[in-house]
Amino acid sequence: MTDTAYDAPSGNPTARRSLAASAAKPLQWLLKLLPGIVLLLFWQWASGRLIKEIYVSKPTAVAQRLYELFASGEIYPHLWTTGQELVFGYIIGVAGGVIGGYALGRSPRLARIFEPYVMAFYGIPKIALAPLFIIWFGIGMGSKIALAAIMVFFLVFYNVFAGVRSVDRELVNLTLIMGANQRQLTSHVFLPAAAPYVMLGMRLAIPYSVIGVIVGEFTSSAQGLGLFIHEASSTYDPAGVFAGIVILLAFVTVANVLAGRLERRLLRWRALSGAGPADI
Amino acid sequence: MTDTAYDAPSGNPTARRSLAASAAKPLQWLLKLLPGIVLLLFWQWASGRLIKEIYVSKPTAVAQRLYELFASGEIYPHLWTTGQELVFGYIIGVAGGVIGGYALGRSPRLARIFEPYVMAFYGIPKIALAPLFIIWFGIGMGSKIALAAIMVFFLVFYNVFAGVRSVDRELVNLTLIMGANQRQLTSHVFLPAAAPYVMLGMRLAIPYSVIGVIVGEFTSSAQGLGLFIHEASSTYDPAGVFAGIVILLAFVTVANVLAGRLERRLLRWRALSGAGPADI
Amino acid sequence: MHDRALVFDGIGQDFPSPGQRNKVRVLDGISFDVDHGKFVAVIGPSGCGKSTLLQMAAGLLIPTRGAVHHRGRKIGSINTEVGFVPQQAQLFPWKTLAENVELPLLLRGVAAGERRQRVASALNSVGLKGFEQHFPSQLSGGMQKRGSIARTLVYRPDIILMDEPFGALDAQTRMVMQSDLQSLSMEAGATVIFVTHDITEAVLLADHVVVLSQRPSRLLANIPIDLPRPRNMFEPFRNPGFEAAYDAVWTEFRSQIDTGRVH
Amino acid sequence: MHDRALVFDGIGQDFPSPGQRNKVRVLDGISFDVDHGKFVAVIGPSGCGKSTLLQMAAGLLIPTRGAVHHRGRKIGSINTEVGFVPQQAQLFPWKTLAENVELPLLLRGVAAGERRQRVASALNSVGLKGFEQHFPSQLSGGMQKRGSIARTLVYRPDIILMDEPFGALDAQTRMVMQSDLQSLSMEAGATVIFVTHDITEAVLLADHVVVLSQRPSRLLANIPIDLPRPRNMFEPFRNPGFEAAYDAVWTEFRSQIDTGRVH
Amino acid sequence: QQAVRIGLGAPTLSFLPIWSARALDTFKSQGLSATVVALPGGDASALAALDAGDIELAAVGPDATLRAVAKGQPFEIVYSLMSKVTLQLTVSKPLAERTGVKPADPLEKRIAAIKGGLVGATALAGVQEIAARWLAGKGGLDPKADLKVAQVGNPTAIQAAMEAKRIDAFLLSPPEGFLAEKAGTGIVLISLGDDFPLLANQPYLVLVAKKPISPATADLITRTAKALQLASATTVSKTDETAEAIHKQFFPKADPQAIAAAVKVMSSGVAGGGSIDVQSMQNALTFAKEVGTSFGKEFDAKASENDLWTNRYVDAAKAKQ
Ligand SMILES: Nc1ncnc2c1ncn2[C@@H]1O[C@H](COP(=O)(O)OP(=O)(O)OP(=O)(O)O)[C@@H](O)[C@H]1O
Ligand SMILES: Nc1ncnc2c1ncn2[C@@H]1O[C@H](COP(=O)(O)OP(=O)(O)OP(=O)(O)O)[C@@H](O)[C@H]1O
Ligand SMILES: [Mg+2]
Ligand SMILES: [Mg+2]
Repeated sequence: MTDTAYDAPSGNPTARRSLAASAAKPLQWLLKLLPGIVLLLFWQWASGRLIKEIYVSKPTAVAQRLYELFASGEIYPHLWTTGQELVFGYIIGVAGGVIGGYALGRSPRLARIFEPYVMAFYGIPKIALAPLFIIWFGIGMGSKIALAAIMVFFLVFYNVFAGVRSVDRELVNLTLIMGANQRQLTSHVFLPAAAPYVMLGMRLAIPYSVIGVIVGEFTSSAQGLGLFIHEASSTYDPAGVFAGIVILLAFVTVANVLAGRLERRLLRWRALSGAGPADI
Repeated sequence: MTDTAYDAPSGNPTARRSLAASAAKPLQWLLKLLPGIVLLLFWQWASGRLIKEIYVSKPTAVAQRLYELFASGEIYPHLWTTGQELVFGYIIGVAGGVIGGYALGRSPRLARIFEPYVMAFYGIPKIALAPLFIIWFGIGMGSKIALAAIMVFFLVFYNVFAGVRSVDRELVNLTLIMGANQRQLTSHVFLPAAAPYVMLGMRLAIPYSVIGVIVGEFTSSAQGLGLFIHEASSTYDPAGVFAGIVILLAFVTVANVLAGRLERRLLRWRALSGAGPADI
Repeated sequence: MHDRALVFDGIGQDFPSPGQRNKVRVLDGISFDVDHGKFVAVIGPSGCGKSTLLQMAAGLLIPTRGAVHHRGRKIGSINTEVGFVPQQAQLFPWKTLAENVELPLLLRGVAAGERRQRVASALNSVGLKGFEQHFPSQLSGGMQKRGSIARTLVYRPDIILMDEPFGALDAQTRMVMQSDLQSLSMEAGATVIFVTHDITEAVLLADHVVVLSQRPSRLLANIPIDLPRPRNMFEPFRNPGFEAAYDAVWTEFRSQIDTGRVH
Repeated sequence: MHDRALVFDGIGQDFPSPGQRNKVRVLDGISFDVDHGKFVAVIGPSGCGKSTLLQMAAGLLIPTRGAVHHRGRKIGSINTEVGFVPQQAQLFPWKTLAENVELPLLLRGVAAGERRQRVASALNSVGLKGFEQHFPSQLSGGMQKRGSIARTLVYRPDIILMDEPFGALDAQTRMVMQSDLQSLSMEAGATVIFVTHDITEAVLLADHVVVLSQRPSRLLANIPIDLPRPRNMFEPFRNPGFEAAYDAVWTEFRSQIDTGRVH
Repeated sequence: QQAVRIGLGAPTLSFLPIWSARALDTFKSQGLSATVVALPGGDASALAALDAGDIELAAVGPDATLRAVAKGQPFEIVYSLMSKVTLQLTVSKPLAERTGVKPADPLEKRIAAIKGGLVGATALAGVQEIAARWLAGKGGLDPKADLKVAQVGNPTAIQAAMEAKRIDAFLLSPPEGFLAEKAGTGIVLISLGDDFPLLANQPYLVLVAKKPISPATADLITRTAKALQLASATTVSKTDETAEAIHKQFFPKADPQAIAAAVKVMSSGVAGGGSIDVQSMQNALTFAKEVGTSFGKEFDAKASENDLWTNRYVDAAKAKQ
């Protein structure tokens, strides 16, 4: 989401870009990393001073623990389990959300009936339903995938729903006049027009798929990063807790970068409109 | 979200509306309630047949329990606590999200630097940090408000961010030429133009504020609906669990209806464009 | 009845008027026919309901009163047998110009090779060669409008509805495109209804000129133009009988000036 | 130098051309001055860069080469001393017509009472009385454009940039509005640059007509029009000397026809 | 009336003295009003709340306390809520049928039945898993290889998992075993505290306070201890009445028989009135060692008296009228 809409080719794009290419690139990277570095330094300093190390560990200890985990190979089975759960949960949730959101977005009648139920359903705290999940999906990967998929579904569903409803009616009509059938209308008009919303939903869903899986693993599991973090937390191993969290962050960040790439490609057309300085 | 965009005044609005007013209104309500009624009946039937009552209770028992809870007044302190947490968490989260999302949306430079951190921060499973939350925010309302506000913040932040970035650059420029200062630009162009996204974020945030509060109360609390549900679940009272859930659903549904009203008012202008039958 | 492509039968349209109780009456009992292969120009003051009328012919709007018939069938839903060039260009912003023009062919399942060739020739004929890869936001207003025209002409619909197609074009470009349109309709026998503000254009291109009045608009006149074809688009006054025809339309149109300064 | 409101000094603009290595050169070394209180019309073929030129004057685009000066200062950021009527009406879809027209007054802190009255008179003068509560999507194309004009004229900027303001209007409405614009500029001494495709309109309204060539466009001519004011907008050919002026512009403009069928 | 806030890791019946003290209202006689704060986040959360000063006493397991103390946290065990391990091994019906094991079989045979099985626990690395593996070791099985343990969530979830045949066994305190038997999904095979002397005398659940303990807090703790002792005494002498009171006030929707049975089984664990002795502490440490728990520091039962654990308040309470 970082450089789509507002990097419009303003006044002097050539000059700007060549400048950026030579000196500004590493500088930009530095700027991007700066807050992270400051945060790490602050953490290192504050740990043991502002707050006990037992609660927040400290970066050096976390790095050390991470090294141990990977060197000993202890973490790989957890990574593998959680990774699978994340990927499946995310894909199922996105697919369901796109289909559901699209269907209700296209049909106001269905929407009027079902939308309140979807919303209400999401108000249910899933942790209160842990026994049901276990009965239905077991204590293996199934229940985590289900939980992550549900979290993802909701966000994608609502974004697609809103996106489809925001599509310009006149373009739709024009396409119908040109002879489009429903399938063609979907692929040529509704999906591209709703793409900004769909992408937003998919991005919002990334951290929530992680949360879903981790909550699931906290409740029941035999393997996975959530379990690893939970164990570390109950055995007073703060470095382990934060090592686990760092790995999750890496997951999220990589997924976010990938989604950003996809978004920039799909929404290329938006980056071109307009010109001139409107940013603060 | 139910009847904004696509109830465009098509062909014969008068005829339609008068028809709707006479016979269709109660019919519509019936249609809306139908899935709920079917669900309840199925639940009642399935309980004890497909799945033990101890896991899912049954509607009649839940209704009975609800009556008890309100009649005895037992539930009011819980309601009051959770209600306050929800309201504060929601308001703080929305305010923070709007401000943050607006700032980063307006400034691509800041966005490029900070957006990845916001995303990464959200990948952190908050439950893994329960002890930290307790140390920082205590076991009272503070920690639940914080948790709910964080959940809400994220959703609102990203939606506002995307909304601001989707604003038509040409309209912005035009307003600047007319002599708008930044404040005026915000209130006359950016906020109304981003309103569909802002409303979407606010709606998505409703169930998540509930989830945040309940997760918080599940972690630590002396009072609140989450605690009530948790206690009911550990004192072998499934009807109590579902009674608590029903109350939460009522919260969500009422908030959703209110948000829907607000949305319909703010986005009235969108309902007017286009005409004709494009719905499936 | 057979040779009538479109019949407007006493159509009327009321729109809700915000802030007021009663509705705005836009069209009021307008009837006229459009024969097969004929060219009908619609002129009338701004806001009188010309676009509304075209929308009815395309099935985008069901008239409050009366009906539009297409080949004898009443139009009750979207009419996929017409081509529609809207007043605003309405290109798809997420498609490049070439993809925009290609879309109707794609929707009709035309083979890729033929598609490419037809798109190229359509873009060429509206003077947009070299801009295939541009997105609509990278085109000028007139270029967008030309793209929109190419998108409709490329699939050669029987009936073409055009809403001020040449309004945003300079005199030169406009003449060339008028001439092209005339050849197209003569060769392919296409029926064309087009809205314009330019009386010269209306007289030059049309077989009939429909003149609408101020809102609530009624049909002021339906004037046949009997100039021989092909007509010279580049020097209008060279066409024999042009001036008489022009004056006939202008007289009708002008009659509105009495109604008020600007309606 | 004092009486020069705007100076275009050798401006040039290159746009990136998708799918190709080299850029599209749109404007190529164009220089001309606009004196205070004068009326300059810009004509040129579709896509030659007229809108681009206006955007530069408004500070929305910084030229690749050359510069635009406003009262001797080089324009480097958004120019808030001009009024801009864009080619597409660009009304705010979330505001009613009245709120749209009121906005610039609101931004300038004009008192509520005066605001109401000025909005009413601006809407009246473009013939939109009675549509105050309509949202832009409920207005016809020409009405939107008129709303856009009203929104600019209502705050009486010193310099007015208009991009094809009357292109979407019928002959009657257009004449009335042309006449209004002439009075406004004569009374208030406003400087106006306007883009048009209509040579008659250019000659009727302007003190100077700037003629641009095909892309990459150069300045073909900057023709002074010395017809006495006020001019009769309703019967152009009644103005003494009109025909000669028209022919001068037309000859220049026409010279492009050799460059290709449609550029 | 003075308020005392007690944090509870999980509102299960194993914290019997707290339930009975509240049910019999013995806090009031000590001039106290007790607030129980639920901290389902687990012992770590409860201890964090104690550290933050949000509660005066945390009711947790001793290992969490020992781990925290090893990390330098200033905690002290001031009361033993349950002085024996109350866990019961419950196996699923299908497992029992498959192996043909019965509660009357010799211990070895009973333990051998769970070989290769999947045990459900509310938390991994918690006391349930540790006990399960220890038990396997005692029965001559390989504690690591012959047993799989999965985290399943709260007791209701574990019951659900057993019913859905997702797990073969669980180790939970009463009344879970009783409930499983009643539901016909499982059989109670071993009661750890009864079958192993080592487990019959050791602090299993304790009250922890944060040092330094001010005189005012000391008084508060003493009075709390007194209230708990009074309730415990009544629990032992009038088990059925106590169970009924607990049921009525806190578990009204539960099966009364289950509560009665659970209270009966666990009442022997509260007989000591909260006191800890060197032997019982040593038992706890031995148990920990046997199951391979490393606290990160060696504790000595005797030397750590009045540092890690103390009988000061229990004794003071006993002396009090
Ligand atoms: N959705 C709507 N709600 C209310 N009024 C509408 C709506 N759509 C159109 N109108 C009104 O209908 C009238 C005619 O509109 P239409 O677009 O047909 O005009 P037009 O003849 O095409 O004008 P122009 O030449 O300016 O394009 C206008 O007065 C407009 O205000
Ligand atoms: N963002 C952009 N990227 C690439 N090319 C652009 C961009 N904006 C404008 N152009 C090109 O600049 C040229 C001039 O555009 P401009 O809008 O100034 O034309 P114009 O003279 O106003 O034409 P018209 O009369 O059709 O409105 C066009 O060829 C267009 O393709
Ligand atoms: Mg129109
Ligand atoms: Mg232009």
